[in-house]
Amino acid sequence: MDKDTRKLLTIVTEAALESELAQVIRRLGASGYTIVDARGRGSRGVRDAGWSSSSNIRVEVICDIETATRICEYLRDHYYRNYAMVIYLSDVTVLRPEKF
Amino acid sequence: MDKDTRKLLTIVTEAALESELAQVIRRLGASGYTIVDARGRGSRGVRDAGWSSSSNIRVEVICDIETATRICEYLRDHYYRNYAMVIYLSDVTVLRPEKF
Amino acid sequence: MDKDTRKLLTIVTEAALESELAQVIRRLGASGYTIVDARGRGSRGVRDAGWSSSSNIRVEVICDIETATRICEYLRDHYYRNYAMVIYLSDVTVLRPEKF
Amino acid sequence: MDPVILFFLLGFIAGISRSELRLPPAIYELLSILLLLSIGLKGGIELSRQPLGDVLPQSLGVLIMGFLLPLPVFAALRFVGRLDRANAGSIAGHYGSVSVGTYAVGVAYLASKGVTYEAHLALFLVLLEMPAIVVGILLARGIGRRSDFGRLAHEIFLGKSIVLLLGGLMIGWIAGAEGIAPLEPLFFDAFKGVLALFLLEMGLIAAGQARALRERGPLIIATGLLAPVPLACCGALLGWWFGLSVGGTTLLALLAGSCSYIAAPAAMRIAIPEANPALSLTASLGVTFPFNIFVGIPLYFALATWLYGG
Amino acid sequence: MDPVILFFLLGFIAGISRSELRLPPAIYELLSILLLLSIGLKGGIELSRQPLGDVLPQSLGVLIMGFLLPLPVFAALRFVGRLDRANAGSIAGHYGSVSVGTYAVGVAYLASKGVTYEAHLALFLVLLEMPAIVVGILLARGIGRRSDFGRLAHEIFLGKSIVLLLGGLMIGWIAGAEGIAPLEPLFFDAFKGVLALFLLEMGLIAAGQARALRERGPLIIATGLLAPVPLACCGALLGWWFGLSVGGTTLLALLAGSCSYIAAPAAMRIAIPEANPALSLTASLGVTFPFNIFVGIPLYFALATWLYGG
Amino acid sequence: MDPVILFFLLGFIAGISRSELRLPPAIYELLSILLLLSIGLKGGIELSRQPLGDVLPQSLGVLIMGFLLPLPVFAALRFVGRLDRANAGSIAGHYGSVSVGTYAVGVAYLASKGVTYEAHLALFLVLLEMPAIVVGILLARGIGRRSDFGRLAHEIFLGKSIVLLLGGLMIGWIAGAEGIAPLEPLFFDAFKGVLALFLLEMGLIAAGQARALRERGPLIIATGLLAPVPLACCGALLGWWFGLSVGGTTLLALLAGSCSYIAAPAAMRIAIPEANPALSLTASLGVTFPFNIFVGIPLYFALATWLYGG
Ligand SMILES: Nc1ncnc2c1ncn2[C@@H]1O[C@H](COP(=O)(O)O)[C@@H](O)[C@H]1O
Ligand SMILES: Nc1ncnc2c1ncn2[C@@H]1O[C@H](COP(=O)(O)O)[C@@H](O)[C@H]1O
Ligand SMILES: Nc1ncnc2c1ncn2[C@@H]1O[C@H](COP(=O)(O)O)[C@@H](O)[C@H]1O
Ligand code: NA
Ligand code: NA
Ligand code: NA
Repeated sequence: MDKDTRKLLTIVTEAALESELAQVIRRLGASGYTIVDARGRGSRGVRDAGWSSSSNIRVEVICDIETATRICEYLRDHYYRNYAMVIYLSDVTVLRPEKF
Repeated sequence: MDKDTRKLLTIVTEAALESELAQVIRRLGASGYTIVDARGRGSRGVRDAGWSSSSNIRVEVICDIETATRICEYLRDHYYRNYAMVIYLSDVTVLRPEKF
Repeated sequence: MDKDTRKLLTIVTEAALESELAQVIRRLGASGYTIVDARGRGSRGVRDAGWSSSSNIRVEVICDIETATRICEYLRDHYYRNYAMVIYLSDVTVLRPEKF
Repeated sequence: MDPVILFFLLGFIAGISRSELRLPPAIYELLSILLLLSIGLKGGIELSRQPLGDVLPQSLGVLIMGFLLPLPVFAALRFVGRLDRANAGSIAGHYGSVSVGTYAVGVAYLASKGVTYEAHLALFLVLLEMPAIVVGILLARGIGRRSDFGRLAHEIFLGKSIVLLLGGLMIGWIAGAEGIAPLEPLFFDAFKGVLALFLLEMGLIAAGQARALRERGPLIIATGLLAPVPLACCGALLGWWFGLSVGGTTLLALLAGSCSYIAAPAAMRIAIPEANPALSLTASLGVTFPFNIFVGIPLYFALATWLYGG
Repeated sequence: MDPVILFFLLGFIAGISRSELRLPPAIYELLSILLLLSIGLKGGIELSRQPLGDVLPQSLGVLIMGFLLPLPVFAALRFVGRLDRANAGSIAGHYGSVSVGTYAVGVAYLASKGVTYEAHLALFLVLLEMPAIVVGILLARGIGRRSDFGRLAHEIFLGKSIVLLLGGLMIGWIAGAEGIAPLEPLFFDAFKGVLALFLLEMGLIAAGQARALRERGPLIIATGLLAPVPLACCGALLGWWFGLSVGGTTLLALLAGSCSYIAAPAAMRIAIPEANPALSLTASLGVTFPFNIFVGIPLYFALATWLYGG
Repeated sequence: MDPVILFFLLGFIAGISRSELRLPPAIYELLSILLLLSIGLKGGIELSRQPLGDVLPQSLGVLIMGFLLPLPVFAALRFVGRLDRANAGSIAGHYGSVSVGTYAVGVAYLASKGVTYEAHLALFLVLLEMPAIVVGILLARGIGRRSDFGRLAHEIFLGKSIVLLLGGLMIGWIAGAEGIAPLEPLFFDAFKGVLALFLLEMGLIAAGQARALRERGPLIIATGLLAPVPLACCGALLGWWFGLSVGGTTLLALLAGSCSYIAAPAAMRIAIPEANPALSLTASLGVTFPFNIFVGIPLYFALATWLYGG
C-alpha cells in the first residue's frame, strides 16, 4: 500500500469557535478535519459539556508540515490570548497520501 | 512497568459502517477497539452529526504491525472507493502489552 | 514558535471512574486533561454507550515523562486488576510548552 | 395553512440563513420514535376494531404496488435521465418506499379537515416501506452477489422504523382502545406538537440539502418534482379501485408519492455502496418532501375527491 | 396484559433479534428522571394529606427490613452457590435494594386494576434503596478500609435516584396537590407513556443481558429466578403486619422482591471493584426484572389478597 | 412558594452538595427550545387578536430602553467598580439583555396569582434581547473593528433564542388560537412541567457558578445583587407610562431587571474575546437569576401594584 507521513494537528478548544475554526482550517489549505465533542480541565478551569456554551471540542487535522505550521501560527496570533486552547502535533502514517 | 510499542490505527468513516467494522476488526485479529462519535469534512464534503445517518465515527485499534496492515488492506479493498474514509497509523507505547 | 515535546497519555476506561480519575490526574501533577465519551470492546467484552453506567471514557493527558510514569504506575496499582482499562503513551510536540 | 407546516418553513428559513438553531440528534431520535409508535398504535387500535380478513386482499394489492413502483422511476432515470445503474436503482428504491413524516403531515391535514380514513392505512405504510427497497437493490445489482442478502434482510426488516411501526401496530391491536387509553397523553394528545418539532428539524435538514442542489444539478430537481405526482396517481387509483374512503385514497396516494429518507438511505448505503447517497437524499429531502407537504397533499386530496365525483 | 409490558416485550424481541433500534442515552436519562420525579411527587402529595407521625414507626420497620434483606441472599450465594465473597456481597446488595422501574410497573398494574395503596409506599421506596447497598458492601469487605466510606456515603446518598425521589417527595409534600396541579400534564398524565418508552429501552437492555446469560452460567439464572419470591414474602408479611391495604402490601412485597439496577451497580462498582458487575447486572436486568413484571407482580398481588383472606 | 422554584432549589442543593445528578445537554436543549417556542406561540396568538398598530409605538419605546439599559451598568462597573473596559462592556450587555427563564418564571407567578398581562410582552422579550448586546459590544470596543460586524449581526439575529421566539410569534400570529389548539398539549399544557425540569437544570448550573463566586470576588456579587432592582424600576416606570396592566408592568420590570445567559454569552465570547466569560456568567446565573426568581418577581409585582396605587 502506498503510505506517507503527515502531521496530525490536534486542537482542544472552546465549542464556541467550531464554525470559525472550520473555515480557518480549510482556508489555510488543509483538505479536511474531524471534530469530536469533549470536556476537560486546564489553565482556564473546568470546561464541562454539561452546558454546551462552556464545553470543548477536539479538532484533528491531517496535513503537511507547512500547512500545520500555518494553522498553528494563525491560531497562536488570533486565539491564544483570549480562548481556552491547547494544540499539539504528532507524526502519522497516512494511507492515500494524495488526499492530504 | 513492562511496556512495549504497538501500532495505533485510527479510522474516521461513516457511522453506517460501525457494526460492520466492529466485526471486521475482531475477525482480522485485533483484541479490541474504541469508537467515538465524530463529525467532519473531507473530499466527500461536510459530514455532520446533526443527522445520524450522515455522521462519522472515529475508530481506534491498538494492534501489532501485521494486524494493522491486514486491517488497512481489507479496508482499502472493501471500502475506499465507495465510502468516506480516512485512515492513519502511529506508534504508541502500551502498558500490559500482552493484551494487544 | 516555541515548541517542545511532551508525552500524550491516553486512557480508555469505564465512565464510572471519571470523577475519580480527574482528581488523581491533577493530584499527580498534570496541568489538565481532556475527556471524550467512547464505547468499545476489549478483554472485558463490549462496553456500549447505550447505557451510561456501562460506557467508556477516553482521557488524554499531556504531561512530562515523569508525570506520565507516575500516573501510569498509580493506575496500574489501583485500577488494572478490577477495571476495564487500556493505557498508551505517545510523543507529541506541544505549543506553549510552559503550560504542561 | 396548517401550523405544523409553518414549523417546517421556520426550520427551512433558519437553515437557509445559516442560523445556529439545531436540534440535538438525540432529540431527533426521540421525535421520530414517538411519531413511529403513535402511527403504529393508532393503526393497531383501529385494526383491533375490525376483522383482519377483510384487510388481507387489499394488503396484498398494496404489497404488489410496492414492488412495482420503483420500475418506472428506474426506467426514467436510466434511459431518460441517462443516470448510471447504481444511482438509478438507489433513487428508484427511495421513491418506491414511503416517508413517515409525509404520512404524518397528511394525517394532520385530514384531521384538520375533519376527513376520516380507513384504519389499515397505517398497515399499508408498513407494507410499502420494504418491497421497493429490495427491488431498487435488485435493479442496481442484478440477482448476483446474493451472499449478503441475509444481512440486507436484517437491515431492512429489523430497521428502526419497521420495528417501531410494526411493534406499535401489534401493541395497539392487542391492547385495543381502552388498553392504550392511559398512553394517549404522550402518544396521541402530544402527537401534533411532536410532529411540529419534527418538522422544524426536517426544515433544517431540507435546507442543508437544498443548499447542495446546485452541485447536484437539474436531474435531481427534475426527479424530485416530477416523480411524486405520477406515483401518487397509481396510489390514488389503487385506493379508488379498493373503494377506500376519500381520506384513505388521499393517504394511499400520498404514500405512493412520498419518498423514503430513513429506511431507504440506511439500506442503500450498505447494499449499493457505489451509489452516491447525496443524490437520493437531496432529491428526497431537498425537493420531494417539501413538494409533497406544500403542493402534494392538497393535490392528492383534490384528486381523491374528484375520483369520487365529489 | 398491560400494554406497557408489551413495550418491554417489543424492546426485548428487537434486542434479541439484534435490531438497530436504540434509544439515545440522553433519552433514557430523561425518561428515568421523569419516572423518579413523578413517583416522588405523587408520594409527596399523598404524604401532605396525612400526619407524618403515623408513618414514622412503619418507616423504621421498613428501614430495618432493608438492612436485613441482603443477609439471606448473601448466605445462599456464599454457602450454597459457592460464590466468592465480593460477588456474593455485591449481588446481595442489589437484591436487598429496590428497582424503580419495577415499582412503576406495579403502580400501573394496580391502577389498571383500580386497586388503591397507601401514600407512603413512595417513601418506603426511598428508604429501601440505600441500607441494603451498605450492608452488601460490608458483607463483601468487612468493616475494614473505612477510609473511603465518606466517598461511598456521597455516592449513595447523592446518587441520581435518591436525590430525585427525595426531592420529588419534598416538593410534592410542600406544594401539595393544588400546587402540583399545573405540573400534572407532564409528570402524571404522561406517566404511563413515559413508562412505556422506558420499558422499551429496558427490554433492549434486558435482551443484551439475556444474551450474556450463557457465559454467566446457571448460578445467575437460579439467583435471578429464586431470589425474588422469598424476599417478596418478607415484604408482604411486613406489609400485612403493618396492616397496609392489599395494594400497599403488594407494592411492599414488590419492592422487597425487586432488584436494583441503577443505584446499586454504580455504588458497587466503586465500593467493591473486585466484584464482576456483569454478574449482578445480568441477574438483575436479564432475569429478575422480566420475572417480576411478568410473573412477580400478579403473584405478589395474589399473595396480598390471600393474606387478607380475599 | 411556586413548586417550579422548588425545582430550582432542588437542583441548586444537589449541585452544591456535588450530587451526580445531571441533565444531558441534549435534554437541556430540548427544554429551552420548548420554552422559547411556547412563549413565542402564546405571544403570537394574543397578538393575532389585536391590531398590530397599537403595539408599534410601545415597541419602539421598549427598543430604545433596550439600547439605554446597558449604559448605567457600564458606567457603574467602569468608574465605581474600576473594572476594565472589555469586561464592563460585556457585563453591561448581559444585564441590558433579557433572560427567558426568568420571564417564564414570572409568567408562571402571575398565572398562579391569576393576574393577566398584555399579549405583546412576549414581543417585548424579543425586542429587548438584541439591542443591549450591540451596545455592550460598542462600549467595550468603540466603533472601530467594524470588519466582523456582519458576522456579529448574524450571531445575534440568527441565534437560537431569537429564531425560536420570533418564529413562535409568527406562527402563533398566523395560525391563531384555533390553529394552534392541537399543539397545546405539548406547548401549553406541559409548559409548567417543562419549566420545572428546566429550572432543575438551572439550579445545577447556578450551583456550579455559585461555587466559583469565591474566586470571582465581591464585585461580581455586588453587581449581581445591585443591578437588577434599578433596571427593573426603569422597566416598571416605562410600563406604567405605557399604561400597561399591573401584570404587564411587572413583566416589563422583570425583563429589564433580568440578565441574559443564553444569547449574550454566545455573542460576547465572539465579539469581546478579551472579556472573561466566567465573570458575566457567574453574576448572571450564580447571583442575579436566583435573586430575581426568589426576591425580584414578588418585589416587582409589589412595585407595579404600588404604581397603580393598588
Ligand atoms: N495537560 C493537558 N492535557 C490534556 N488536555 C488538556 C491539558 N490542559 C488543557 N487541556 C485541554 O484544553 C482545554 C483548554 O485548556 P486551557 O486553555 O489550559 O484552559 C482544557 O479544557 C482541556 O480540555
Ligand atoms: N485532512 C483531514 N484531517 C482530518 N480529518 C479528515 C481529513 N480529511 C477527511 N477527514 C475526516 O474523514 C472523513 C472522511 O473523509 P473523506 O473520505 O475525505 O470525505 C471526513 O468526514 C473527516 O471527518
Ligand atoms: N486493542 C484495542 N484497541 C483499541 N481500544 C481497545 C483495545 N482493547 C481495549 N480497548 C478499549 O479499552 C476498553 C477496556 O478494555 P479491556 O480492559 O480490555 O476490556 C475497551 O472497552 C475498549 O474501548
Ligand atoms: Na413512494
Ligand atoms: Na429488593
Ligand atoms: Na435586563
